[in-house]
Amino acid sequence: MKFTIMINEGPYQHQSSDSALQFARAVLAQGHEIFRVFFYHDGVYNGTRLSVPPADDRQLQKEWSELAIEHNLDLVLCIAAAQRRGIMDADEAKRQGLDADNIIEGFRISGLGQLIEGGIQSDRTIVFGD
Amino acid sequence: MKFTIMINEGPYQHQSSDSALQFARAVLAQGHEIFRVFFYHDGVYNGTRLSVPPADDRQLQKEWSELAIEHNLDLVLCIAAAQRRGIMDADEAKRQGLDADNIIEGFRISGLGQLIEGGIQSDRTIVFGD
Amino acid sequence: MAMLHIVNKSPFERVSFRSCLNHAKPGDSILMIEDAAVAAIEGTSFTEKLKEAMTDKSVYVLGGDLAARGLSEDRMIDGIKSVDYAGFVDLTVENETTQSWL
Amino acid sequence: MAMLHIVNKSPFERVSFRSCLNHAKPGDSILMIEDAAVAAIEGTSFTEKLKEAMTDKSVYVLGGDLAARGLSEDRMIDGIKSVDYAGFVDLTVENETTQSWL
Amino acid sequence: MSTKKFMFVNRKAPYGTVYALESLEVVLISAAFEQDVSLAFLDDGVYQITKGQNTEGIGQKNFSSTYKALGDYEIKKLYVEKESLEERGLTPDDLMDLVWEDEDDDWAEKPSIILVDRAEMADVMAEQEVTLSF
Amino acid sequence: MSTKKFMFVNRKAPYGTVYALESLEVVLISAAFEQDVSLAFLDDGVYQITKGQNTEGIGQKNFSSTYKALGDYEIKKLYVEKESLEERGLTPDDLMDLVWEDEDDDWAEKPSIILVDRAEMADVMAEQEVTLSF
Repeated sequence: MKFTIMINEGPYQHQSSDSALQFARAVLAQGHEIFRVFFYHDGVYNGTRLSVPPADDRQLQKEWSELAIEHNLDLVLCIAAAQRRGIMDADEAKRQGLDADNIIEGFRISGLGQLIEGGIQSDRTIVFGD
Repeated sequence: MKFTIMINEGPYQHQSSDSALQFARAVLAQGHEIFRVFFYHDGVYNGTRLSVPPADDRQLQKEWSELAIEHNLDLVLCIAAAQRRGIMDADEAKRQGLDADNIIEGFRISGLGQLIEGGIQSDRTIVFGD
Repeated sequence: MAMLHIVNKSPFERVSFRSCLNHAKPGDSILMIEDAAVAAIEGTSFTEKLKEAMTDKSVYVLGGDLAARGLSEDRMIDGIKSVDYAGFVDLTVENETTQSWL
Repeated sequence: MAMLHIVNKSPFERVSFRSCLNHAKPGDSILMIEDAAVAAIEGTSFTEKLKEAMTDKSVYVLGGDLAARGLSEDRMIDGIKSVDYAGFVDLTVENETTQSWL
Repeated sequence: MSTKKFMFVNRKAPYGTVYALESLEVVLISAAFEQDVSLAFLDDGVYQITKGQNTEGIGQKNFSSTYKALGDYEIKKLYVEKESLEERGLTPDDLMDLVWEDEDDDWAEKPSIILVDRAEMADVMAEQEVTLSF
Repeated sequence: MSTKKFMFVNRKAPYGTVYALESLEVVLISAAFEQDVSLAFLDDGVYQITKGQNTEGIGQKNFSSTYKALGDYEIKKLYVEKESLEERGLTPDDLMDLVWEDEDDDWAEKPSIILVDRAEMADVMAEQEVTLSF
């Protein structure tokens, strides 16, 4: 079966990113397909590469990044939500005249249409949030 | 009177940063003093300079920054919370071996002791959160 | 010592407002901000609980938050006072301490 | 079409769980994850409401979330089934649709 | 592309959190995909469509007029729960006048708000294929 | 530095949100300032100090043992509300055994948890000078 997953909250503050990550791993472990993971609202904070949590804690942003690379997942950060919250890739930072970007490998920034398309193309759409 | 303000949530997702900003302006307008504004939990996201909201929306991070510069306010981002969430100043980014930083002018990163000190030194400590 | 209780969540959505009312003392003040402002109007399922609290506590609402949610001040429960941010600051000065019910 | 309702908030803190129960249909399934796991045990002020729902709906709890909050499975209300993340995925497959009550 | 029944569930008040605004942004985008779109307003979500919203005092953009544009995008099924209004001391008169124009009926303006009771809302929810909540 | 009465109010369950963990981090730091520190556990906050927490299934760090260290930092007033426990089907036996050592009484271990009813909790809250909530 084909899944799309939506995540509405950032890492740490709410459990939704943890839950979604565990859910995504279980989906893959059972041989299903993940069509897309769409990060909306504060969910876009999952895509920063500047996070350095304490050594004994999990690093959610990196875990998502590694999962994406390993399984060739499509992790999409909503562009409007990302712009409001200061999550930028190199192109977007340049276009906005900013002096830095902070996206982590394995994520891409795109529009809300990607969420709707995920809902259309997938057999199941599961939402994680606050 | 001397105030310390604590903010527990990031900009946009919750109203707490908006409310705290309006409250801080009113405190200053009435001739009181703001000893410190302490940003904790997701509140540290208020300190990014990479935010580019739509032109007709407010830019909370910049409004805090400008208020701090104009009134010489002490805006402190909790270091532990900032590290988890990827908010970095140049020194901290260098120390962590990161290739970018994203703090906006007018904020500084420091420890939780700054919050307790604020509570001790101020006549009133007001908390804004979810 | 009188305390200003700051509530920011709708009583229809979260338990924090009820918890505040269950712990505030006679003579305390309660300020409704953000989503809590919706509790200020007459005829809700929370009105009775709030009126009960008003017998020995003062209740305020941040007018800007009420208006943002499309609720006009003439619908407020009798006795609730609408304040602006300057009034909010005054309340924190008049009361010795504050507690935010997050 | 059977629906899987996913609830992630404590019924003692927010109204979302009650709202879910008020809208779920007979034959639907309800999965408690994150803070909602605390509703799974016997003897709470929410137990009766949940048991009522269980007369025509299936109720599940994510075992890891229950354990994290210090609650053991032998305290669960009779008839609630504990699942792991693989079981969570199965539930989303077995039910045609899902709704998250955020 | 195939057509699916999409429902956007709105249970939170506007301005206190961003969900109402960013949910509306998704709804607008969904129009371009020509899906069968419904919106549900229940619990505190009913405050999203009250009339007379005035955000001058809180420094946020008033986006309530955007709901009025939904009809132009062929989004014309806005289910509002009666019980949620009643608990909050509201009546349908407190809601904005949201309409769409029926091209098959000489562009007559028709109401987009469909008042339903809790059981009817449950029925509508049960019919959906993709349910997005915020 | 002067001494003030600080209260940390805990009303949220652990793990579902970060507030419990980050609140505990502030409490530990506050010890260094030699203030008069109290903690309040009410509503879902009582889940923060249940015994037997096991986070293996959720991938988060189990930080509940940190509460046991509070006594060593002279933080020994943990007020827990009876009504909050009862509504949740819990009893004091479900809570961790949190103690401090009284140096004036030959380092005898004494309980840090002070069980109070709602009215007593209100009294304790009313006495505070700085109340931090998360």
